[in-house]
Amino acid sequence: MTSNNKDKQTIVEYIQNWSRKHSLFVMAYGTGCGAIEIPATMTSRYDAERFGIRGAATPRQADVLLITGYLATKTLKRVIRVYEQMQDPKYVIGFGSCTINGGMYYDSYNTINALDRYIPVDVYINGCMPRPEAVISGFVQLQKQIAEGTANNAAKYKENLEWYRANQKKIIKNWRMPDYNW
Amino acid sequence: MEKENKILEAIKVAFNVEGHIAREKRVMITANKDIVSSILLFCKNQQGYIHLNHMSVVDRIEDGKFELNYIIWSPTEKVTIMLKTFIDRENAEMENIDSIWDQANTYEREMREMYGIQFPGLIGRQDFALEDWDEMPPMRRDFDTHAYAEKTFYQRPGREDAKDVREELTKQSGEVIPDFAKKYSRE
Amino acid sequence: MNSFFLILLILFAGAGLSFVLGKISSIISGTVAFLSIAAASALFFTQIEMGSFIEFSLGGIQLQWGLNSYGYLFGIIVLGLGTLASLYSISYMQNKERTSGFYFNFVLVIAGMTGIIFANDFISFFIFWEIMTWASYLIIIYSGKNVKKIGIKYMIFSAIGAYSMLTAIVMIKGQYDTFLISDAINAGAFNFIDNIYIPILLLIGFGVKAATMPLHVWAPGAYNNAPTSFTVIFSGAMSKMGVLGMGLVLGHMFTADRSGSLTNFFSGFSVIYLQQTIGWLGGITAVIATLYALIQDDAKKLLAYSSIAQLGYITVGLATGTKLGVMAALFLAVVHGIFKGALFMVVGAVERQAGTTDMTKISGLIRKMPFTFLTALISIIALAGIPPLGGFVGKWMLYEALITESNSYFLVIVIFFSSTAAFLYSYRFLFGLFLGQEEKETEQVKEAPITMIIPMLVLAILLVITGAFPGLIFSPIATAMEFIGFKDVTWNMSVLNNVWGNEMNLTYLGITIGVVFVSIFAFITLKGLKGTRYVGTKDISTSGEIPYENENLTFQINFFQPFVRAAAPMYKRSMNKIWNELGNGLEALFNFTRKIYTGNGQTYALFVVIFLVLMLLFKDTLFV
Amino acid sequence: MEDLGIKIIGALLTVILAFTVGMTYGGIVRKLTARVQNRRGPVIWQNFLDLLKLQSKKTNIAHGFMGHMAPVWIIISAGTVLMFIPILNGNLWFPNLTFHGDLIFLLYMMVFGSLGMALGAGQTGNPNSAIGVTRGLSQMVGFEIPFVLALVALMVQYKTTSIQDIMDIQAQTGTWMMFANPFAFLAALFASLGMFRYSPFDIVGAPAELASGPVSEFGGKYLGTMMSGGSIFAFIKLTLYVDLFMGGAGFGTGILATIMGLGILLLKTFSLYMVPVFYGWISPRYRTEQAIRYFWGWPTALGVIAVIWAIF
Repeated sequence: MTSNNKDKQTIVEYIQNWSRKHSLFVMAYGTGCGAIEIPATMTSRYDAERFGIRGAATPRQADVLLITGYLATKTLKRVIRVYEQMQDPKYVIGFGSCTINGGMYYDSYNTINALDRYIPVDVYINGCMPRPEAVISGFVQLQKQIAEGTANNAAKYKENLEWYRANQKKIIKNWRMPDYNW
Repeated sequence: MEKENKILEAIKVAFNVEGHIAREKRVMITANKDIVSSILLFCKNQQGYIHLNHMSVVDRIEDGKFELNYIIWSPTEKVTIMLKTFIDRENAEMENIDSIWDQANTYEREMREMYGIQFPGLIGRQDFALEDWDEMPPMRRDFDTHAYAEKTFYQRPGREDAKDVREELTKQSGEVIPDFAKKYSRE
Repeated sequence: MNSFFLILLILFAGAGLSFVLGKISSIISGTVAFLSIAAASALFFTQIEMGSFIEFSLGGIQLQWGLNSYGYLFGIIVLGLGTLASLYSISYMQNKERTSGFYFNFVLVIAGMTGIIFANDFISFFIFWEIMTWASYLIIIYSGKNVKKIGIKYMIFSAIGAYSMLTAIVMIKGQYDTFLISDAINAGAFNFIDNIYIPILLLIGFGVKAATMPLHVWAPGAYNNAPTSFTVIFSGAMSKMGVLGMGLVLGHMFTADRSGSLTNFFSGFSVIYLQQTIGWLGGITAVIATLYALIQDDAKKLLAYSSIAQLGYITVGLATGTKLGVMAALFLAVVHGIFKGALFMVVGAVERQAGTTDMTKISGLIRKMPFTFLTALISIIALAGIPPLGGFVGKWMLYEALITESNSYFLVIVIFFSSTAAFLYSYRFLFGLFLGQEEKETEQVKEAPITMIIPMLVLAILLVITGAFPGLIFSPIATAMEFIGFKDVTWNMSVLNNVWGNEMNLTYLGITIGVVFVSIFAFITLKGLKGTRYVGTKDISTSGEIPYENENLTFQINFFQPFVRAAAPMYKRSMNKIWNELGNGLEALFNFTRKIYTGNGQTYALFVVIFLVLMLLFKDTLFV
Repeated sequence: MEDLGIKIIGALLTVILAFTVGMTYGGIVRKLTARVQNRRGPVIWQNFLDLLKLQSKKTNIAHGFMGHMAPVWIIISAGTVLMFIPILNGNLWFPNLTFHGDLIFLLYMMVFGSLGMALGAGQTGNPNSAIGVTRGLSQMVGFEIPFVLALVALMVQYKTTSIQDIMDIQAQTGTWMMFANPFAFLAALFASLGMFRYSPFDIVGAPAELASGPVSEFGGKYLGTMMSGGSIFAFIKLTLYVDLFMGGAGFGTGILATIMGLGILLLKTFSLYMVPVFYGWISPRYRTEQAIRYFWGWPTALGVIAVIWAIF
């Protein structure tokens, strides 16, 4: 429903996107070492809450899935599950080099290399580790996308579910997941 | 070195195995795989070495062997015994000792998963740290992890130049790299 | 034939017939039992005039049966609940063994209770009381389990009650030369000034059935051990027989005219003491039973303890001796009969369909047994005293009576503590059986048969009605209270008042709740209707982990551990232990007594001499 | 009919007021907390943004009928209690149903929402929810005791169970109840710490430990509606305290009087709200049994003293 074109937004959509932009509940999935940057981002020094960014404890409440660092294949299964449990509209931020191209674990037998093959990523933050400033700039980037109505990767996931599933199943051999039907 | 000698002699007399004192409080023994559990039982029940510190495995691919190490310790003597044994790499199999020490179960499950060593009678889930792994056990040295990663995971372009740049750097700085360090080159 | 005889004849004949026919089929036997009780209650509600009585003599003793407004109130509970419970029993007992004996005793208990309601003299009262007790004893040990532990405990306490009652009856006969209850009352038998022992002995006798502390120890086991369809009667109606007796005694005691008495001041004072004692006993019963209810893992046991707690509230209400308090107690008695009956029926349905009542073993039955859950939900809301259902009306009146009329301010706190802690076990009950994750073992469970659903839903609907229009029950209660000595009892259909002039208007409350409910429910449902998806209980956010089919994550063990830890000192003392110690002490006493009988003739002669000397010494004080 | 019209408009005004004030107070507390932690903090209307976002979520998950109903219970409880609480004394627009209910009723009605929500949380099947609920209910048994003692003390002292009467008495005598029976006020104040569930009594929804406890399976419209209900409840509790202990607010029906009355009400409620918030800033978290013992200690003793004070 969210249109790609900024001009085409109705007034209701504009207000909705405005509220979404200013209220981001983050599910910080501490998959890797990047999780250590999150406390710094949230607390007094960098204070992400002034952008309306706030932690959420469960995927049901969260808007943003933040993948902090490398993803082992075993963890990937859980991440996919968490992503599918989140409610639309939802966004993913890949955090650190490991989510982009595997980083220093590019040749490891159990660490995936490119996150966007498995779940759609809205914003990548590069660096190893990205500093809190970089994290916040990533969030601001995401806010821009939301306001423009272009952060609709969740819809993309739904449309191209077969492609994503094929990639996921290539890694997760014993596929035992509930259906994703929306 | 009295204590060390005592335990070494005791084991030598009982089992006719080789061994030496590596340094203070450390006794190294090499034994045939068949008598490993007997030695462990002997040490535990009669010599007071009641604590299993660690079990580890080394892949001696050049010799076609796995080297298994059992490290046990006595709280009264404060002496560590390292018991070493070699088993064949092909169809590797070793006696299960989790009836002697319960915690051996964890180590053995890890070895089974990572090196493919079978322990007959070992109870526990097949999965230890990995999930749904059906390739060669990944810690064996003949498992090519890079090739596996390239085959399994999507490689993002831009990785081709990931080469050892230290030679270039030494040319510029004049720094000398020792021989042993050169082995770490990715080539 | 007179309808009193007819009703009892139908019931006794029904008992006998269901026993005989029980050899053929349990369903026929159950149907006969149901029909006889239904016929009896139809006669009771249509044929008997209020205030009518018959007199006849049996073996030289003048007996009188009749129906007064007070008995009528309890008749509503007994026969109304009895009819529903017997209908419920047909399906519940379907596949059990030895059902003929069960139905025989079941109808006999109903007959006994009907007789108690009819009895206008102490002799028939006592006889019917014993019929009820013995028949219920046989049902308690029906399952054959725990006979020694629970059956004997029940029997001992019933015997204590019966003996003290019998003693009181003999004393009444001795002092007033009458067996008629009304004569004894008019003569002032319950006055407490002239007779301290008669009321207290009677209260002990009734207190056993009403499970008041310290006479309650038999109750949890007995409630739990009886087949659930009988526990409905046991907890819902039979315990109310104790309330009936206590109300009779206490009501007349507190309303007695003491103006002519010389010892007016002191007697009034001692009545207040008795009142406070009984009130506090009721309050402590409520607290302790609640504390034990919330650590139970078995739903039926939980309800058994909860019944004792609720009876504690009723005792407190009766002990206030004020109009509002006694009205609250009688209202609670009726409502407790309804909701506890419904809850035990729920437990029985679960037991029949899922095979167990252990809350650690079953969970997530809501989708399989929706009607049962609905009944449980409504009854639990009433039990917890949450507006706008019947339970709230009773609780409100009880509190207001304690605060405004009886000046028992700290008793209010005790009661409030108990009823707040009751939320814990209320939630535990609903959660344990119906909510939580669905188990693989209970996949095949289906809704209970319709003969079990109908009685449950009838009771649930009654709860909703009593919440909106408590006046429907107030009207029989008001006449009943006039019978036990209160004058000018006023009531409104759906407005509650206290003596300070504050009101609680249930009509406005109902309208407000209705309006808010409809609007919010419509909003929640219509909002994003397409995007709302119902998922199973395995689809939960457990950090991305997917539970296996046979993996059940429901939290059931040590449910209220933090609370139990905080309240640990209150769990240390148990009445059971005290009674055991008493038993051991008595045994030691008997052992000591045996030493007197030495077997030596000389010693016995010495005893006789000592006795005579003592008699001579104290002859002036003993034989005045 | 005109009377009914005024009543309906008044009721709607009350709901809007309660909602706005509750949400804004929540935002102010977030801002203040941030400032205390040397942060900039979110904007004051952040809670409205959150609510708008939650309500504009496109998909929602429900685990069954009770889960679907959970927010409904909360709003029923909040809305009904709101109707029975006097907002402004003697104001034509805010009397609602004040004269038709009393304190005992309010005590029970306030529990309705928590129990309904607990049932909804139970049906989700998430063990964290159930654990959170048991903690919440246990803690409730803790703080209700001093609270009820305080209320009983007030009722006994002035021989009424109606809030309106207690407000009138304070207006007549000119003495606030917090001075007429200081012990009752203190006991109630301690109980309010538990009621608002700020630290140290926030173990119910411990985010890191229980994944936000009872609400861990609720998102989107469900969470949003719960949030609104919670905000209304915050306002209800504060107004109840102000009515009972701080003389209430209100001067009459005129426009100026209404505005002044509302101003006074906001001032009083806000200063009262700061008590649990301030206490929370300087306190670590209690375990459940510690929290219960806390309430059964000095607060209960103060309550007992209050009742004795009231009797004599």
